[in-house]
Amino acid sequence: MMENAWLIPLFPLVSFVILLLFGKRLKEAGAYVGILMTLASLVFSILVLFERFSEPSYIQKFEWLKIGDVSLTAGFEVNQLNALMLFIVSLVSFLVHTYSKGYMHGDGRFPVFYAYLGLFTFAMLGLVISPNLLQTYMFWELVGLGSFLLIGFYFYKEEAKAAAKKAFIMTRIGDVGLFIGMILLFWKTGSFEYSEIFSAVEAGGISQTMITLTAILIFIGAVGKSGQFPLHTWLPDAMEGPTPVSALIHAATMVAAGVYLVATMFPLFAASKTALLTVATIGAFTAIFAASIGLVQTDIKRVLAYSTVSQLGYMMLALGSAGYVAGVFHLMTHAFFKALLFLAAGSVIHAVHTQNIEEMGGLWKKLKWTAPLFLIGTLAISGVPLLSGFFSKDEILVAAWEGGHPILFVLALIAAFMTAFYMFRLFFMVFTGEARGNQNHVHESPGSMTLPMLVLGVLAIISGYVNTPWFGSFLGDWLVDGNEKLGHGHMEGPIWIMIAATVVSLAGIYLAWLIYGKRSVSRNWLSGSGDTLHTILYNKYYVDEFYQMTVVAVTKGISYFLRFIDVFLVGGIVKGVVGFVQGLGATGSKLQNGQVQTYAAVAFVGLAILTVIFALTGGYLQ
Amino acid sequence: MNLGWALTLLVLFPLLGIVVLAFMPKTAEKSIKLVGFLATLPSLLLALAAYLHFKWGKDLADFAVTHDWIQFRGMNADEPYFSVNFELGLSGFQLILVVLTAVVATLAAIASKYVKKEWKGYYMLFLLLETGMLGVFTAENLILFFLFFEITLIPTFFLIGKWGYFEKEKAAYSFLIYNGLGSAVLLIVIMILFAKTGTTNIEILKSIMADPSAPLSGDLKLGLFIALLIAFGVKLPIFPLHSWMLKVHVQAPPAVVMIHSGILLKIGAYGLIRFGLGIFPEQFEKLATLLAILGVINLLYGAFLAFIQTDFKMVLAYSSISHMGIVLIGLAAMNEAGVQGAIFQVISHGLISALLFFLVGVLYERTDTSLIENLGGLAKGMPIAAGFLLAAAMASLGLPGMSGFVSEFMAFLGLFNELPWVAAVGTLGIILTAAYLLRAVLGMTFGQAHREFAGIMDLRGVEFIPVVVLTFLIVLIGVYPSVLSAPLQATLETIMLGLGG
Amino acid sequence: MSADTFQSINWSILTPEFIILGVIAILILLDLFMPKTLSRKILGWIGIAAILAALIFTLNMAGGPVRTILDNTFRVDSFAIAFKSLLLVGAALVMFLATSYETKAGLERYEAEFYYIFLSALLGAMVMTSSGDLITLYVGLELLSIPSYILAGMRKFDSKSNEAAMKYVISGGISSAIALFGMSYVYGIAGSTDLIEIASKLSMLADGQQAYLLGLAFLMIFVGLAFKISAAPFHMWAPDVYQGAPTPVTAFLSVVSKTAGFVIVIRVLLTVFGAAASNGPNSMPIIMNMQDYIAVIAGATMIIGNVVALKQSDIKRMFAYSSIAHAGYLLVAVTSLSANMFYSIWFYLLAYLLMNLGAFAVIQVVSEKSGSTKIADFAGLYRRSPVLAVAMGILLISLAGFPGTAGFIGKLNIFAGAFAGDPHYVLASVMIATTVVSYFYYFGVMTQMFFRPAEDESKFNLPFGIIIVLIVAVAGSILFGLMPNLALDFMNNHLDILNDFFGQ
Amino acid sequence: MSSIPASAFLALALILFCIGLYGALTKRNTVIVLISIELMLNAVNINLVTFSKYGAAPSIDGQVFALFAMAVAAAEAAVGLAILMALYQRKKTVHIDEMDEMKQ
Repeated sequence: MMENAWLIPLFPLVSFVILLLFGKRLKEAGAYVGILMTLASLVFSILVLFERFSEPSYIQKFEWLKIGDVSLTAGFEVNQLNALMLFIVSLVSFLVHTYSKGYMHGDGRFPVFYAYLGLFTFAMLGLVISPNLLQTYMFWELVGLGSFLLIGFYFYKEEAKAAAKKAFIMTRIGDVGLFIGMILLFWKTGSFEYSEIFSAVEAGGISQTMITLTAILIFIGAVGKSGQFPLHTWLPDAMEGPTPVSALIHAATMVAAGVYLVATMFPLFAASKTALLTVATIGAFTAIFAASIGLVQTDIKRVLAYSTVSQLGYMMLALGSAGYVAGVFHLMTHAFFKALLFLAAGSVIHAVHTQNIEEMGGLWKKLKWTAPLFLIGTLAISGVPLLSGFFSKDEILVAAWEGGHPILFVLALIAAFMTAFYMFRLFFMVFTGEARGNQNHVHESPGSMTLPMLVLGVLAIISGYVNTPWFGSFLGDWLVDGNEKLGHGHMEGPIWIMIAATVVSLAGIYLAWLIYGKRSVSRNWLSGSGDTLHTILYNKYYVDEFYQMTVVAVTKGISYFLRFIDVFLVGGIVKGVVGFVQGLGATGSKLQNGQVQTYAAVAFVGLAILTVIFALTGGYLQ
Repeated sequence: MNLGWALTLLVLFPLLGIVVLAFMPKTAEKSIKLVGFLATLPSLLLALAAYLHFKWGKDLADFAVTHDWIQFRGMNADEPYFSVNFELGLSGFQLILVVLTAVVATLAAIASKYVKKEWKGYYMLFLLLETGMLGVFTAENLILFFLFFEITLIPTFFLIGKWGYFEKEKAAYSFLIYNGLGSAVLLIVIMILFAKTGTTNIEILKSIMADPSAPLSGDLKLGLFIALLIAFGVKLPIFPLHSWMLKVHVQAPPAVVMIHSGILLKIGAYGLIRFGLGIFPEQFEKLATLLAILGVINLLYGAFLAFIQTDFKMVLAYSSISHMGIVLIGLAAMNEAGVQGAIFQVISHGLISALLFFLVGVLYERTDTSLIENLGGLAKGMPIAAGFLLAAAMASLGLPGMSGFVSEFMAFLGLFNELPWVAAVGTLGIILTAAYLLRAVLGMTFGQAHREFAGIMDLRGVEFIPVVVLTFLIVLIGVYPSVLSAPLQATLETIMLGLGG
Repeated sequence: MSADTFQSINWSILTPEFIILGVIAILILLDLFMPKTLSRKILGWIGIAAILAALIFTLNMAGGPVRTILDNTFRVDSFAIAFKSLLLVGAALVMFLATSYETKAGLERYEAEFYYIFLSALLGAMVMTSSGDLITLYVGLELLSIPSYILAGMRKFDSKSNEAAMKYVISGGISSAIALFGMSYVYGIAGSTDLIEIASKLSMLADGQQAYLLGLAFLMIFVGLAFKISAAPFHMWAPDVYQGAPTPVTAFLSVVSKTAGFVIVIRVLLTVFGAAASNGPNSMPIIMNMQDYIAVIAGATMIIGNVVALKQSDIKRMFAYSSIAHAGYLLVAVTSLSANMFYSIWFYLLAYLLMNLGAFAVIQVVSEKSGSTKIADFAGLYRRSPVLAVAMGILLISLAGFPGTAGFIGKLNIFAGAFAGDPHYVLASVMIATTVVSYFYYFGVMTQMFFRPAEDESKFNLPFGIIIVLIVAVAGSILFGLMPNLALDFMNNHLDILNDFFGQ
Repeated sequence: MSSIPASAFLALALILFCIGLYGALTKRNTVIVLISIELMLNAVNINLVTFSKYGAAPSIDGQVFALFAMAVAAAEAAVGLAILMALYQRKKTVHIDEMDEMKQ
């Protein structure tokens, strides 16, 4: 089966092509093409995953491009991480395809949406089976394209246009880091193949500085894709896309690609302490940074988006603390519960036609399926014991502690508290209390939307059990099998960590309940709207404004300066030369005054000058 | 097997079209356009046949053709005559350029359907231009190269000056004078080489130059190379010799810009590679750092300026400058990756800019504007055109899976090995490219519609041919770059041999 | 001179000159006795026939040995044949132009006069090519000049024409005096007027003082002759005279007269100064030392011609400056003094002859129609007469020196010479830079013809003579541009000019 | 006879030539200009005849040359005057500085 893994990405590609060519004729029936094709991918992925449990990794490649004597290859590889990712991606993609059939119903560009989804899924699946850095990079960019297209799906909205543009450019900044890192690695190791890079790193042929440099450059790529600080600003804006897209791309799969990349390149990172520390620090900082913003946002999707950024920071923290398994584990659980949350949020939006949580409230009764599923997701992400998020978060905290980063550990803990708080704030505001907006036409979503949520809900609960302190660390052991450098399958940590995690998450929930559920505490007790802290958080620490004032302004400034040069200097020189020639012509023309005696005089003067020169130089110009 | 006749025919076939057109009544618009289009086909078919010939493992040397042409009297009384032969030939590099030329020319002939007046003159000049371009890429000696090079100048002047937009005459003059200066410098180089060595055959010159006992001093060679750099720098164009091409891009009719941006600019790159790298490898090496810096300047300068343009054509014009910077970057690397990247960029940009300008033509035809703000929200009215526009922009900004990426990647790959810091600065261009292209393209296609697009047709009929063919080729090269790299192997090996390693 | 000596002289080598001379006499007589009402066109055709006959006889002599008569005052060598053929071809084409010239200023009354005065000028030019003596050279020169003065003033009732003639006479007189003054020193030092003898005497010159004097003489001769080829600093008459003279005469001045000018420049400079020792017997010839002076003049000529041409609004004045510029290009070939110099000059003159006469044919047609010689009169020519416009376009392209035309091959030849041996980088660069400048004004005419709308849409009737000239000019420009060896081989195979000068 | 050195004749010729040139370049009357040109040519003739007698290699050629020069000069003057006549009929002036209809 594994030798046919290359088919997995091809199915969605076929869907993309079919829908692009025949979308107009298929109309909404196009959804079936997409669903069927992703189902095929899912089935293949599951088969590959199960085969990989028992068989060794499989890699196959062929020559793609020859540069002199070096031949660059393309191909595919199935190892533990790839197989797992294949499964996650194709599963979430399949579910989102299904879900979208209901959600996008009635949209005029329905087939286009499915086509884009197909393209994205193709790219994402291609990314995870790439056997080398170059191919990874190529698909890396393609997923960016898919994301860009889907964010800008409502192209006629100015916000969507701006968001799409921003997403593309911000991630591209990161991509350039990856690009440079990749090329530097190539010249140091002579290959783009992961295996060869790692063996070269291991062999010690590369200086420590170069390892750190390349690792950090590659990490910059991950920062861009995974919305880590300081390149995080595009991700919340990306919520302008249709909600299923947010679930698929900006929660479960693409944004996790950064984590996946660091995980894939882990042996390189592991070789440099500095690089690891950088990853961990950025991750932890992002986790708390984004979480704090999430506390005050009022757009349901934006809260989720900041939560995503924060959770991705968690994963980075895990990887940076050498918690390979923890990172990947959280990636998986997060994919499920965050996709669930988004789909549920989409269902809510579908029902009430607004994204502002201030206008919601009291939906628990009206959305019989959505509300409980949303609660499951909220519990999972908050790290309430026995749900998936609890286990994976615990792993991360252990990794951070064991990795010797007490400060980062504390940060992570605070972030966990905040997460629980803002998620339940969201939950309470949306589903409990009085209806604050017009809810006349609210109705539960159709089955095609609730069923995928159901599947994810189940997974959000159970997926944590593949790697627990109690029932064995199956996932971890499998992931690191055959490669000790990735660390242990499960980290033994002090039990108080688990207790602490539970306590902070419950505390967060309790506080949220006090404020938004029971309303016994004023919403403004710490910092109300209009207060400095609130304003800063609400405006996301003014990072966007800061960029606008610095990077964008500088770029524009340089542009206008160069235009000045272009017009006045380059153009001026040209005008000067032309003017000089013209002036010469005018002078010559003026000399032609019609007086024949002048003409002869000129000739005579010419002769005289030549003669004088001849006389002075003793005869010859030498 | 000697196929020299085929190559000669390939180059001269468009002239046959001119003859046919000469006998047609000048009011027969439809049939003139048809004949103009058909006349480009034989060359295209022959070019494709030549590619297949190579694909099937046969020798490209089969296409070489040599005839006696001009015998000059020797410079000194006792010297024999100097011969300039009519020599055409194909190497892998030339082959792909010929194919590119034939393809773009045929597509531009289709795009010429928007020409509103004096079709007869237009197509005659157009076909003359095609012969010139095909000749440039197949000429095996410098004089013949120069002949064809200048032949491209005159029809282009008229095509711009007569069928262009508002400031067409100014643009035509700008084109003529800059390129005239460029070719003048080139002529000096050619004639000095000719006078010193008695030959203009490129291959022979290469071997003469490689010979240390050649009758040229190092300083002279360096001077000649710098002159060559200026000559082709005008064409490419290299900052600060670029201002003419902005005017041309904006003022010329779209079909001509397709040719101009797609092929004529590439003559500069071709010349730098074939003559600069080929004949003056040592001098090239000496100036490699300078070239790399120039390349980065081009790349960033074009990108920054493209960022603030209001006219989409200007964006594309500066983008061409920027992209030609990548050619320089690749060449300056002077290793396999870099040079191959540069050549890829030549082809890739040829296809992409042809596509973009065709779309510009389509838009202009329907909306009478190419100002970004006037076109906002175009995707609503013309979704297919907008889609292709976006695809072309993506190709241009180097999205993997399309040709732009492969070339950009290889060029940078090459330079990072030689001058990592310069290359690192250059990568800034990758970001800027994305920024200005998205700004422009999204500004045109996305967002609120600023105008009624009712009654405006989307792409239709034959308009699909150029768009689809070009997109296909762009994707083909992006996905399967071996279609280009295979014919290039031999060329690259020769160049690397010349560089001594 | 006894009858025997008279008969022993090989008069046959004078056949072409005799034909022209005879026809001049016949034309004068015919004009005298023909009824006044009869058109004089027929006389023009007779003239053309005579020129063609002379051409055939001249070409027939190609390939033979050097023949001289009358004490070497008249010689038929390869040089003479080569340039005489050029003159005859040019003259024939000018005659075609003249037969089609119908001006309102009333030339018809003097039409016959025009033909035989023109032929006299031609005769002078022919004599110049064959002279082996300073005296014949001078007489030939003046035989060319004096009828030219009259031709320029042919339109007797046109004040511009008169003024042109007057300016021409005065400039011409001063220039020939200067040149003659220089020649007199040459005679003084060498003691002979026979060029060959001068050469052999001067090559043994031992006195540095005399060499110095010869240098001065060189400058005087060169500047004096610069008048004939309209090179700086004696170029300023050209625009005024070209503008005022009737168009066929302008064509004649710019082509035939200039060719003759180069003939004499080359003859005198190369024979005399190419042999004269600069510093003791068998040392470097003076001309090698004077190369830089020629270069300066060549450079100045090219710059002035091309740059001032930019500012012209009158097509004939513009062509005057263009013709100055072309003289500059030709002087580059003279400067280089390379072995291919004769070939390049000859070929360039051939190309120049074709393209310039063709252009003047178009100018004549257009200006006759519009009654003025403004460049703006060419506006919309493409609409009015595509054939004329395209022909003019090709000729302009040739003048600008684009490949595929004879003008390019001509420049190529000159370049090759300039870079051979001791290379003249600066001069060649000036040449090429000014060539680019010339694009401005040549393409300015193109702009008018092809881009601008016409003010009056009337069509043209092309007279037979014009058609002939255009066909010859356009076909020749392209043919010699693509296959220059058609002409070069004629030189290579039949004529060995080098031998004429350096063979002894 | 030989008491006068050759250089004196040459100097005379040179002076004459310069006078002629000066006249040709400065006089307003066209007739005087034409006469000045004749002066220049006569200066040449003096040179030629001097060289013919006292030159480095005296020969008769110089005198022959002078004769030709005189004849030609006469013809030239005749043509010049004829043209001047025609011009005078048009413009009613012989001032050379008024002949500037064509310029620039």
